Formats: sequence, C-alpha cells, structure tokens
Amino acid sequence: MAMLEVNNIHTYYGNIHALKGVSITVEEKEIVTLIGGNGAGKTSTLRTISGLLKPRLGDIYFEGEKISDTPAHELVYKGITMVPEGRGIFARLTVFENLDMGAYSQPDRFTFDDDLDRVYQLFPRLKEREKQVSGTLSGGEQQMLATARALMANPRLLLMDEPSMGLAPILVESVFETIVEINKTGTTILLVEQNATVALSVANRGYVLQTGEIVLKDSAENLRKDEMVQKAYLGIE
Amino acid sequence: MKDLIKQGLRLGSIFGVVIIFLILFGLTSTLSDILGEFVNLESRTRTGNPGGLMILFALLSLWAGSSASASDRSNWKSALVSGVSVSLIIGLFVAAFILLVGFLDSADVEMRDYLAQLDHLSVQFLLYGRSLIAGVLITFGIFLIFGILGALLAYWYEAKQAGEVIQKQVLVLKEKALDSKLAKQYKENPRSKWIGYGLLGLVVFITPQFLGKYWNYAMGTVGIYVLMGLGLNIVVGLAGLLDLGYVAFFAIGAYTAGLLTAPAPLPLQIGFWPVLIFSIVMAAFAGILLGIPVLRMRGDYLAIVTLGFGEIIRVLIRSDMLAPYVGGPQGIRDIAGPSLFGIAFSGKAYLYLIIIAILLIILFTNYLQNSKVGRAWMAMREDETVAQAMGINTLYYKLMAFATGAAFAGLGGALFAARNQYTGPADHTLMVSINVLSLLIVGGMGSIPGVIVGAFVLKGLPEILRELDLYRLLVFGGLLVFMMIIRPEGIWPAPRRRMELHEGELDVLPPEESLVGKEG
Amino acid sequence: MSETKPKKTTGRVNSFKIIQAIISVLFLAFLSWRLYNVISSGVYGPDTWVRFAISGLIIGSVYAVIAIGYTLVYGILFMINFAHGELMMIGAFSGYFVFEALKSIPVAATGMSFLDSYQIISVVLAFIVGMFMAALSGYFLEKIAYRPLRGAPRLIPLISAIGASIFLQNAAQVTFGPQRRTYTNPDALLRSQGWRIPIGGEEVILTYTGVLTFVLSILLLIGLYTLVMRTRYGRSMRAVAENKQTAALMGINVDRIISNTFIISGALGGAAGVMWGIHNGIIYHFVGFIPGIKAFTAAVLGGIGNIPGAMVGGLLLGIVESLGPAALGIDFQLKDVIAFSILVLILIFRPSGIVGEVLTEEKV
Amino acid sequence: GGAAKAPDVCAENPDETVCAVIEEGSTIKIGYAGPMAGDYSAFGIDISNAGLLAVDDAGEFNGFTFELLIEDTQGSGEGGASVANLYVSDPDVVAIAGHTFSGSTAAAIPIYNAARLPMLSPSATKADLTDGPQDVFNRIPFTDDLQGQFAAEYLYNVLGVTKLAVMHDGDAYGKGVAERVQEVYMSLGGEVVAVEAVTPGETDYSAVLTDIGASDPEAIYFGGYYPECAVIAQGMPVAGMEDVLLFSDDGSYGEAFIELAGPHAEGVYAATGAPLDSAAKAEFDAYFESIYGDPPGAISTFTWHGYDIVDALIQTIKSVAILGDDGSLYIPREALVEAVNGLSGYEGLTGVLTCNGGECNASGPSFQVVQDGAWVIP
Amino acid sequence: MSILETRNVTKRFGGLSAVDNVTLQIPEGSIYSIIGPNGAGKTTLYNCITGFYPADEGDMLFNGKSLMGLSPDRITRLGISRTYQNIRLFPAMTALENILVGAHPQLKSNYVDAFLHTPRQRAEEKKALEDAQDLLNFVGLKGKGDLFARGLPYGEQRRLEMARALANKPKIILLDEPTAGMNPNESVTMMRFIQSLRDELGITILLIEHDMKVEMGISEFIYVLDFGQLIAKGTPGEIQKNPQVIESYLGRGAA
Ligand SMILES: Nc1ncnc2c1ncn2[C@@H]1O[C@H](COP(=O)(O)OP(=O)(O)OP(=O)(O)O)[C@@H](O)[C@H]1O
Ligand SMILES: Nc1ncnc2c1ncn2[C@@H]1O[C@H](COP(=O)(O)OP(=O)(O)OP(=O)(O)O)[C@@H](O)[C@H]1O
Ligand SMILES: [Mg+2]
Ligand SMILES: [Mg+2]
Repeated sequence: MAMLEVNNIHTYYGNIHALKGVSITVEEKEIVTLIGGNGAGKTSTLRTISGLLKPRLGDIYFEGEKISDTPAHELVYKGITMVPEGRGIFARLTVFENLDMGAYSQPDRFTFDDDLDRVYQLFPRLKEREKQVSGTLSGGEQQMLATARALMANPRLLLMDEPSMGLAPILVESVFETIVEINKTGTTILLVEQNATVALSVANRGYVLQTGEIVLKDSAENLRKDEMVQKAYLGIE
Repeated sequence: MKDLIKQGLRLGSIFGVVIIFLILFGLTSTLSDILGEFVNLESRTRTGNPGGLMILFALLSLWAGSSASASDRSNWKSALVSGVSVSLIIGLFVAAFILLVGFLDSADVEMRDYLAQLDHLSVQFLLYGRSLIAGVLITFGIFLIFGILGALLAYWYEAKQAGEVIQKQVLVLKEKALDSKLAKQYKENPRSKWIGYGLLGLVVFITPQFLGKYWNYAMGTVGIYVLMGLGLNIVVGLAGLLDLGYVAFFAIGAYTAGLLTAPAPLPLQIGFWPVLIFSIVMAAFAGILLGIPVLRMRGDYLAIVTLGFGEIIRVLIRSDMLAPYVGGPQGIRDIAGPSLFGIAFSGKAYLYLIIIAILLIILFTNYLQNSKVGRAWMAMREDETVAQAMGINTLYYKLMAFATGAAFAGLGGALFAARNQYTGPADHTLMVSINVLSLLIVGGMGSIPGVIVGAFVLKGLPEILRELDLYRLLVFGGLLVFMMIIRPEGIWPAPRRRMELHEGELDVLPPEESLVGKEG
Repeated sequence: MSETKPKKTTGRVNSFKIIQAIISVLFLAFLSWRLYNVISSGVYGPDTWVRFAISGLIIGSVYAVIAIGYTLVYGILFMINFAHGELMMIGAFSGYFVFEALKSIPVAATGMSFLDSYQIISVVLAFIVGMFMAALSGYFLEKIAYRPLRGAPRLIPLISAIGASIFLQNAAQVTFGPQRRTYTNPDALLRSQGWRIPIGGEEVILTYTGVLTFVLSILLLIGLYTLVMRTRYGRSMRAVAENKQTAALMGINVDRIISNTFIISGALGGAAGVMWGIHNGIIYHFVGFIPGIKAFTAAVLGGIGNIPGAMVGGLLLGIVESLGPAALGIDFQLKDVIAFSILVLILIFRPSGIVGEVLTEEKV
Repeated sequence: GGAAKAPDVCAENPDETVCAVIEEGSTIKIGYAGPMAGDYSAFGIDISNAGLLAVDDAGEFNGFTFELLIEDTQGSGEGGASVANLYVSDPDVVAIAGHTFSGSTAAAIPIYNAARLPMLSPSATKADLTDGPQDVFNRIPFTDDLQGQFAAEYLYNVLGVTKLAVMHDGDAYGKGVAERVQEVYMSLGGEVVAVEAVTPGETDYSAVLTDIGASDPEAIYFGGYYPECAVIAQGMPVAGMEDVLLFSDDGSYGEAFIELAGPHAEGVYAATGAPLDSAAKAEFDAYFESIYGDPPGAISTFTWHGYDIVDALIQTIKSVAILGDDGSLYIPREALVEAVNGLSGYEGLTGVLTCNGGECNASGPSFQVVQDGAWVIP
Repeated sequence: MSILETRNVTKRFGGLSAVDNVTLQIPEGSIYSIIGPNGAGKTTLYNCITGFYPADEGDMLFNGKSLMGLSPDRITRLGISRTYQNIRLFPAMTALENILVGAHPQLKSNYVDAFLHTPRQRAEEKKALEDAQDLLNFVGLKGKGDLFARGLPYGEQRRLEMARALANKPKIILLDEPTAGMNPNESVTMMRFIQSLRDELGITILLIEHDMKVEMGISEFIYVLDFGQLIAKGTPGEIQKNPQVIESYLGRGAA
C-alpha cells in the first residue's frame, strides 16, 4: 500500500477550477517531485493534500486512511507536514519560537530538545540566530527556518513547495543536499519545484502537471530524458 | 440515526435557548399580540395575547422541526426521528423554564426586580391564564406536536419536488455572469443606459408627490444619509481610510448653516444659499485641517483618531466653554430654510432639493471614480506603498479624499439643519458616524446604488420598525449582524467587491485580511 | 495640481512634516503654559493632586483590563470587537446578581446574609460568575457574529460587531429593565471606606474597592502577559495572529485558538465589569459603552495588538482624564477633548502607539 | 369658547387639516413622544405607562375610544422632528401628549404649530419653549427658570449656604437649571466657588469631584438627572467632601435616587414637582403599582405628569368634539388648540392646572430631603 | 554619462549595515545587474534608490540630480520605475486599471478637471486608455485587460507588473528577481522580453537575479554585493571566474 494516495481530485478557488482530476501516489521513503509551469496547480495540489484546501471531488488516502475531509491541523498529528510556498515563517516570532511552533504537535518536551539539536546540526546558521526576530532574516535563512520548522514536527511525509525559490545558487545547492539528507533519515518527501533540473536529480520519481492535470509520470531518470520535458521545463532545446 | 438525534438535540437546544431569550426580552408578548391581532383573537391579559402565544410557539416549532429534518429527508422515518428529538428538547427547555418562573411566581418572588419582563401578569400570560401544571403541559404539547408535524411536512414537501439541481445551476450561471459584467462596464451601450437612467429619474421625481408628510420627511432624512454615504464612500470605499468620526463634518456643516442663518446665538441671519456654499467649504476645510496631522497614520489608528475627532466636536458644541457662541446643549433654533424667488422650500419641495443635491453628487462621484483621481484612491486602498511608488502623491490624494468626503457631509449637514430648522448636539453623536458607515457596508461598498439602498435600510428600516417600539434597536442590531452574515458584500454591491468576497471563500482558509480589500 | 511640477527639491512629505511639527510644538507650548499657570496659582494642595492621581490610576487600571480584551482580539483577528464593552456590561450584571442572590441567603451561624458572613468567598464568586458569563458571551459572540465572516474584509466584521453591540445593549435593557442598579458590596468593601492617609494636612481616602480594583487589574495584566509572551500556548496565539494558514500547518487548531481568545478576552471584560460594579457602584445596560470606547482608545494609544501597550495606554488615559483638566485649568467637561488631543499628539510622534513596535519602515 | 363654533367650521370645511374626522370604528388618537429606547428610555417608558392608564380610565366617549400612540424620539432633535412628522401625517391624531425632553420638543413645535395640533408636555421644562412664533405648546411642569430661582433662594435664605459649587450634566435641562441657580444665587450675594459639568452616562466622577472639593464649597448644586446625581453623592466622601451638602433638581428626585445612592443619599436635597399627598394620588399610586410593579416616581418623577397630560387632553377633547349625524366624530382643530391653551381649573394628580401662555402649572417646586431612606419635607 | 549613480550609499537597520558604502554607475541604455547572496542588501539598495528607505549616508544621482530626500512618488515621476521581488499588484483592480495607475504621472489633468469631467480630462483619459491597451498588448496580455489582477497566473502577473512600471514611460527600470518562481524555459522567455525593452524602447535596465543563466545571458556588467558591501564588479565572464564570488555566491557546482 502506498503511503500517500491521491485519487482524481478536483479543487476549486471559488469558480476557478484549479485541479482537474489529479492522481498521485507516493511510496514510503521516496522522493517524488511535481514539476510544471506557472499556475499548473502544483501548489494547489500540495495545499489540497495538506488540508488547506478541500477537494470538491476525489479522495486522498494517507497510510490507508481517508484524509480528504481532515482539517490541516489534524493532519500534522498524523505525520504530514508542509513547507509552504513563500516560506510562511512567523515574522514577529524569534527563530526559536518559530521552531517551537513547529513542534506544536509534539507532546514530549524531551524529544523537543533532541529534535532541536538535530535541526541545529542540520542548519548551524539558525543556532547562531536563535533569538533573532525571524522577519529580519535574509531570504535564504528564512528558507532554512521554514524547513527546520517543518522537521520539528517529525513528519513522516514532508511536502515541500519550491524550497529553492529566490535563493542564491550556492544555497540552492545546499537546500537540495539537505533534502537528500532528510530523506535518508527516513522521511518521505513530495517536492514541488520550478527548478526541474535539480529536482529531477534528487527525486526517485516525478509527475508533470499542466493546467491542473497530470500529463506525464515516470521515474526521474526517464523524465530527464523525455523530449517534451526537456523542451518545456529544462530549457534544453 | 445517532447523528440525527444528535443534530436534533443540538438544534433543539439552540431553539430552546432562543425562545427563552424571547421570553426574557418580552418579545413573546409583542409577537403574540401581533399574531393574535392577525387572526383576530381577543386579548385576555394586559401583557399579551395567549392565543397568539400558542400560535407563536406552534410556528416556531414547525420551523424547528422542518429545519431539523433538513439533514436527512430521504425517508419519513428519519424525518420523524429528527422531529421528535428536536421538539422534545425545545419542549423540555421551554417548559422547564416556564415551570421555574411559574414556581417562583407562586412563591411570591419578585422576579421583575431583576428581570424586567417577568412579573405575575406575564407569568399568567405564559401559562395562558391557567394553572401552573396545565399551562406547562400545554406548552410542552404544542412544541411536541408541531415540531413533529414540521419535520413530516418538510419531508412531504421535499418528496414532492426535486428542484434542487436546477437551483445549483442558476448559482453557477450567476457567478459566471459576474466577470463579464465588469468587462461590459466599459463597452456598455450608452443609449440603453441613458434610457434606464431617465426612467429611474422619472420615478425619483414622481414619488414624492405620492408620499405623505411623514414619509416625505423620512425620505428626506434617508436622502441626507445618502449624501453622507456617498461622501464616506469616497473616504472609506475608494481611498480605504477608515473614518469613524465622519459626523464631525456633518456637524460642522449643520452648525455653520445654523449659526449663520439663525437669529441666535449669533445675530447674523445671512441667507441660505451663500451659507450652503460656505458650509461645504467649511467642512472641506475642516477635513483638510484634520487630515494634515493624522493622515500619515494607518488603518485602525486613523479610525480611532477620527472617532476622537468626532467626539471632540460633539463635546465642544455642547460644552459650557463654547455655549455662548454655538448654543450649548440647547442647540440652535429657528434656522432659516432656503427659498427661491420668494417661495420657501418645505415638505415636498425640500425633498426635491435633496434629490437634486444627491444627483449632482452622484454625477461628481462618478466623474471622480472613473478618473485618475479615482484610480489613485483605489490604488492607495489596495497597497499604499506601491501606490506611492507609482508616482501618486498619497498624502495629497488622501487629503483630497478626506476633503471631498467632508464637503459632502457638510452639504448634508447644512441641508439637515435647514430642513429641521433646528440642530443640537444630540443630532451629532457617534451613532451618526456608525449609521453612515453601516449603510455603506450594508448597501454594498463602492457602489452608488448600494449607498442608496443602504440608506433606505439603515434610516428607513428603523422607521418601519417603529411598530416594534421598545424592540426597535434590539431588532435593528440583530438584523445588522444577520445581514452581514448572509450577505457580507452588501445588498447591492459593486461587481468588484462582489467578486472579491465570493472568490475563494468556499474552500479556503482566509489569507491575511486587510481593511477593505483582501491584500495588504 | 502641484504634483505635476517636480521642481522643488524638498518633497511634499517634508512640508507635511513641518506643518505637523509646528502644530505639535504650538500645542506643547500651550500645554506647558497652562500647566505653569495652574501650578503657580496654587489652587490645588498636594492632597488634591494625590486624589487626582489615585482616581486616575484606578480608572486607568480598569481601562487597561478592558483594553487588553480589545488588543487580544485585534492582535489575532485584526478586528475591532466593538461589542467588547457589552461583555463588560454582562460581567457587571452577573456580579450584581451574584451579590443580590448571596444577600438573600441567610446564614444561621452568623445571623447575617451569606454576603456579609463570607465576604471573600462572595467576592470571588462574583468574579468567577462575572468572568464566566462574559467569557461565555464572548464565545458565542465569536461563533455567531464573527466566525462566518472570517475571510471577509475587515470592515464587515466591524459592522457585525457594531450590530452585536447594539443588540446586546438593548437586550440587556429589555431583560433587566432600563433603570440603573447599585452594587451592594459586602461590608468590608463599602464604597467610600478606606485607608486614610494624611497628606498636606488633609486626609486622603484610599478606598478598599479602589485598591482591590487596582491590584487585581495589575495581577490580571501580569498573568496575561506571561501567558501570551512566555508560554507555548501564547506563542501559538501569536502564530495564529500572524498567519492562520501556516499556523494550521503546525498543527494548531486555529478555530480553537480564536475561540479561546474570545473566551479570555471576554473573561477579562467580565472581570472589569465586576470591578467596575464593586468600585463605582452603579451599573446599567449602557455601562459598558463609554469604558469600551475609552479602552479602545487606550489600546490604540499603547499600540494596538500589544499587551504591555494596552496596560500603559489604559493607565495613561486614566491619568490624563483625571489629571489633565485640572493640570491645564480646563473644564472637566472637556476631558475627552484633552484625552483625544493627546492621543493624536502621541500618534504623530509614535505612529504605532507608545509601546507599539517601531517598525522603522515597512519592508518592501 | 371655541367649542360653540365648531359644527359650522366642520360643516363648511371638511378638510382634515381644519377638522379631524374620526370615523366610526376608529379611535381618537393622542400622540406621546419620548425616548423609548436607549439611554433615557426610563423617562419615556414611565411617562407613557402612566398615560396608558389615563386612556384606560377614559373609557368610551360617544362610542369612541381613545388611543395613546407612543413613539420613540431617542430624546434627540432629529427624533423629535421625525415623530412630529409622523403624527402630523396621521389625520386621526388630534393632540400631542409631549414631548419629553426639551431638545426634541423644540424641534417638534414648529411642525405641530403648522398642523395645529395642541401639545401638553409632561416634562419639557426649558424656559423659552413657550416663546416664539407658535401657540400650540403647553406644559405642566414648572420651568427651569422658576425652579432655579426657588432653589437658589432656598439654598441662600433657608439653608444659609454661602459658598456654592454648581455642577450640571451638560444637557439642556440640567445646564439651564444650574445656570439659573448660579445667576440668582450670586444676585442674592452668595459666592459660587466652582462650576463644572460632568458627562452623563459615566459612573465615575471622582476626578471632577476632587476638583470641586479643592474649592471648599459648603454645598454643591447639581442640575441634571438622578443617575448622575447618585454617582456624585457616592463620590463626594472620597473626594474629601463628607460634610458638603448636595442639592439637586427635580430630575434627581424619586425613589430611584435613594436606591441608587444607598446610604450616600442621606441628607441630599432635591426639588420636586411630585404632587402633595391626596386621596386621588394614593389611589393612583396603588393602582399604578399593581399594574407595573413599581410605584410612581420610582423610575422618573414624571409619572403623575404622564397621567395628567393624557387625562387633561382627553377631557379637553371631549369638551370640543361633536358627534356628527353620520356617526363620525368631528374635532375642530383650532378650537381644540384654543381649548387646551385655555385649560383652567383642571384638577389632576399634580395639582390644579390652569394654562396661561403655555405654562399650566403656576406653582413652584417644593424641596425635600432624604432622611432614613425616604424623601421628607424638611 | 551614467543615468543612475550611487555614491557611497549606506543603509543601516539597527546595528546591521544592510547596504554598506556602495558605489555604482549605470550608463544610459545598458543592462546592468546586481547579484549577491540572500540578505546581501540588493533589495535594500533598490529601496534606497526609489525613496522607500532614506539612505543614511552617501548620495544617489539620477541624470546628475540628487535623489536624496525625495519621496517615492517624486522619484517615480522623474522616470524611475521598479518591480518587486514579491509581486505587488493592485489585486482587486483590473489589469488595465493597474496599468492606468502606472501611467498616473503621465496624466496632467488635475483634481478639478476630474471633478468636473472637463473636455481636456476626457481627451487625456481616452488617450491614456489607448496607451494602456497598447502596453497590455506589448507584454502579451492582449484581451486580458478586464480581468482582475489577482486572477492572473503568476507569470502574467509578473508581466503585468512590468507593464505597469512601463506605463510611467521610465528612463530606467529596476527589476527585482523577475524570473523568480519560473521554470528554466519560462525564464528564457522573460530574458528575451527584458532584452526587448532595452532594444525596442531604449530603457536602461538594472536587474537583480539569482538565475545565473539569465544573469549571464543578458547583462553587460555585473556588480556583486555581499554583506552590504560591493565585493566585485565586472563583465559576466570576469565575475564567473572571480574566486570570491564563487566562494560566497555561486558555489563550486555552478562554476
Ligand atoms: N487564491 C487563489 N484564488 C484564485 N485563484 C488561484 C488562487 N491560487 C491559485 N489560483 C489559481 O489556481 C491555478 C493553480 O495555481 P497554483 O498556485 O497551484 O500553481 P503552481 O503550479 O503552484 O504555480 P507557481 O509555479 O506559480 O507556484 C492558477 O491558475 C492560479 O491562478
Ligand atoms: N526593514 C528592515 N528592518 C530590518 N532589517 C532589514 C529590513 N529590511 C532588510 N533588512 C535586512 O537587511 C539585509 C538585506 O536585505 P535585502 O532584502 O536587501 O537582501 P537581498 O539582497 O535582497 O536578499 P534576497 O536575495 O534574499 O532577496 C537582510 O539581512 C535583512 O534581514
Ligand atoms: Mg506554486
Ligand atoms: Mg531581495
């Protein structure tokens, strides 16, 4: 049984039909990437999975349990966490307080300290800035914070929405290194990226989304070789 | 099944509590009188009509029963279950309450010292003039029988028709029409537009002929609030500046007109027309004067400062300090009304004067709205920082919005004072600001017809609600909340606002809110 | 108009700043001149000044407690809960009924009423019931009048709040009657009884009710500050305030937090109501309106959305109201004029209130 | 004298603006206008409650019954004008019992004057209301000027107060009385040491009382209504004025004041237009209490006035109205105005009323003091 | 001669120097770029130039005239337009209205004209509408003028933002990460478009980018910021080889 199963979901913004029957499966311990142009519906897909949007049609199953009607905050307790597009840090809270919020769903104070150590090891920069109000961090630091915060919830499935957006090349590299590292510790990752080249280099499998529909799915390897993908998303002509 | 019962219990307790509150408010007496009169039942007690009360309870339980069965009307059994559970609970709630007050009453407890509507007479009324046990049992019986009846009737009605699907389709079509409506705005056929306007104008000009004195007066008040609404629409609706002290400019207009035309306290007695202009200028000037120090503040800071300004003006005009110059709490009497060629405007003629003023203001508002000024205001409302980066001198445009809004209010104030031939501090309370703001939003912000409809609702409705007497403001407050919940975009919204409020509302948690639009 | 000629090098902004500065300086000069006159004329003895200060601090502390209710709700929903003053009124009435009920229960052992026999318990009971009823009302207020409007532009819940305020005022009027009522305090808290402190040859009364009010307010403020700034629960409230969607992604139940905020804010309003009743004695259906507006002003003065700000704002407003007219030799009738003028003045120099964050410039 | 001419007028001039025609089956309407909701609703509710009893007592008249319409003015000028227009446009309204509050009355007078509706107010006391180019306004309470003068004389001559602080609530009524007190008191040779106004509706006046206390008055005169007066009475000891006398007007008189001020009510003086005890009053009091639960005077001091104005209007209407052959009742409006203006020797609960230039109660106020929790004549 | 010049500009936030002593010169008709790690102070520098933040030290010259102390609206009216790192359109206004707002400084009619709807105002308004329509077509949003800005897809919003900036008829336009959130393919299209602005309209361009392909593809000269300071400048070729830039910004993989 797949860890996450998205069955033919249709999601709307009022009368805008954003997702027109998207189906995705993610197996445990995988990195799966969703690529697609602007407005293809990548973010909408992630938001629907994470419970921020409700599909009007279709179901979502997480570890065999139907979750398409579960509100977002309860999904966190089930093990799904999202790093939202644009980072969504709490700008007026300090770095530490942001991380504490990440651990909101974790009842145990002891594991909190361990978890904190773990993410500080992953992002030493954040430890330096522990007391800084996070709104004044630079873009890259904010991205680290958002990722670290999500890890504080010990997710089993991590949804990441464009973690490399607006980052300097050197940081893009390190973000993807981190993603691989997180995945190695046993976290399943569903990754949305514009930077398809890099995304496909770390992912096991991928889906291509176009105007709210899945047009292609394959292993990352094959997708990278796909002519259409190369032309439309990798900028290779 | 369990869900049905649970839902029934929930709904039943809501209805039960509401009915108990109706009794506590004494609304049961009023409503029973109205109902009793409606079916010609003779009133038997001073506090209400017992027969009417039975009808009231019966109607309420019908309603409760039918809405309880709404969740599942697939078969008559489930309707019955919902009906029974809901009516049992309501019956228990209300009967227990009446039993309690009946008991207290028979123990000679003076309830009305604490609860104004409960005394021996009203308890007798609640018991239909019968004994405690009989009265309570009747009440319980009514709720039980009619609650179940309501549920079954609803099931029966639904079984007969299956029109739901069609309804949904209509909804979708309506939404689709929305976008194109705005698109049409630029290309609309001017001829048909003018014909429409012409017809409307004709109606507007004929109606006063058929209104009595009272409605002419009431409509005049509505008209003056339309003027103010149009002014505040510029400040709040277009420029996005929340002004809670709008009454200040209304007061300045009214007092300027009053002081310059009345014999006392200042013996000036200048004629109406020049003073009207002067009132507008004074109000606009006050708008600028207030604007200079405060317009750099954002959002709610501006709101509280303007609220303060309104209060300052009100406190000042009733203060001892200024009493010798502005009349103090007694206000100004014998304000001169306008006259033209020796004929004084009064009654109908005055209403026409107000209508002409409204039409002029609508014209100007339209011009402004569709010019670079209007766009600058809107841009400021949406994102002030970026608006400034577009080369818009935001302070200048804010001042202009403030001054224009103030000028309209000043016009309203002058017309108001001259019509009543009296003005005093009690005419310029915070409630005026609140009413104008509310009419704007109830009507539909940013839309001129909305302002007019809003003024009718806000100032006309309380006049209509006079029937309800003591409960006028109670019902008014409740309706305001109800209105916002069922139709937040207002009765007649601008297409722009309508789409703002309806797009994305269905499935999404809200993004961060801003004052008038969605983005910060 | 003027904006089309970009010749002058000093922008319009600067001329506005200059005008503002001139206005402020003139105003300050006027204030100091009046103050100097009053003090040098010696109308008021030291005891009088102390009396002014005491009365200002007490009323200010109540404003502060009410103001926090505004600030909490504002901080989380960015809406002005116009009906907050009515929650205070509900608290005041609840406390009144508790006292009346306890007064009517005789206690055989002491031969007095429950109220006078167990005074501390009675007062605590009044506060508990007052806070509970107001909190309950706050909860339902949010559920009925505001929650359906969560996504709407902010003016819409504001109007709904105004409607709710009008409704609650009039509901209280028809239910409890239009007449005013007096709190019958237990004996130990008789109004106008207190410690007599000799100052400048006169005795100044520091009333028991006043001290109770002040101390309780400060305790509530400290408790609340700790809750919001120092606990994880408080952090989650702030997180919801900043971004509801992301907060939900952290596992925070946004609806619950908002409900709880209204409950806390209502309880504070209720406490303020009971304090008001005990200290000032007279309550009626309209009793919440003026303090509500004042407290809202206080919240803005301090920097809305900010708890210490509400505290400072409340106390300052109380003091300005009681000391201002005397210090400036102006009629007391004009105290609101003074209070609002000072509000404007302070906001000109500190546009986000006294304690409000000084975000030098908005991030672009 | 107008009644004699009435049939001709109505026959010649069937216009409803000249002659009210009450058709069979309708009621003869009298309009009451006052604050029914909001801050000062206590007055409107109390007065109209008493008025309703007068209508009950009136019974049938030639097969017609009377009806008291009650409308809310919120006490404001705008509300007053609005209600006035409402009544004016109802042809069955023949007389106005009201308005309550001077501001609302001032705004309404010109409207009634134009429509020729006689007014008899229970409580609008501002002195100059009876002036001006109108002849429809009458009232039964004594004017603010009269009350102020009596109070000042009482304070100076009877109580021997030499240093007086004057306070009022900033509203037309309270301020009018207070200013008159100040004027007369100073002309008598007294010293007014402080004048301050308070904001009505507030329940804490400690600061302003401290200010007053600093000027060491022997007595405070307060012009306004009982709620504010009670707050002042409560606040005086804390402001260091335990021994200072508090003296107020008839807006403060009544049981409600004692209830509100509790022990602090002791020794407070107030003026009252409440009638002297009489058999009729005792009977009315008992009846009123049995219906409404509170005794008259508990909610406002104008309960008896409320009864009297409605009753006096009913009596006057009866004296003017003529039953036509068609079964309708004809009431010539001008004659009714004259009849109300000429009301004379009417024996009501508030005393014997005789209208003269709009003033129907020539007698001045009496003063009472609270002793042992009750108002007594000192 | 340089159209825009900053001289030793410094901007501090508390103790942090977000922009530290930066001197740049942008010649007329060129495409210049600023790059640097996150938090280097690039956006802050833009904010100083456009008047959102008052610079603490230094001077900024536009065509030789100082911009110091001018308000943002005044600076815009001189002919400097910009776009934002996070798109900031007027969401509840239509695309066309957004552009018309951008054209605000071009319209000479005043408040009274607007109030009275004078012929002069009407004529101007008509012209402005036509111009806006042209611009809309130019950026490839033909036919979408009546749609609300918030309803447009991301890429179109970016373009609309550019059209709005162009409506001011600017002499120089400051772009802040115009290709952020675009896939490589879309980025190339955007790059072409930016080039056409300079080539067809003759507008000078200053660009902030993290996408090296774009950066290296179109810019003629690059300034590199780190910790607020200028650490390098040169042609794309030079910059790519600069070890300091590789160390702090590009990373070894990119070289
Ligand atoms: N809040 C919203 N209201 C209305 N429409 C929206 C909203 N958010 C997204 N859309 C629309 O839904 C569609 C899918 O958007 P989505 O954000 O999921 O795309 P995406 O693939 O994440 O694109 P991007 O790469 O730009 O992030 C687009 O057409 C977009 O315009
Ligand atoms: N208003 C502000 N208050 C405090 N610090 C600020 C403010 N604006 C920016 N900063 C700080 O200044 C530094 C420079 O920020 P800036 O936004 O200019 O970076 P940037 O170069 O544009 O980075 P990025 O590529 O991530 O957008 C950062 O450390 C940032 O935290
Ligand atoms: Mg996206
Ligand atoms: Mg940046």
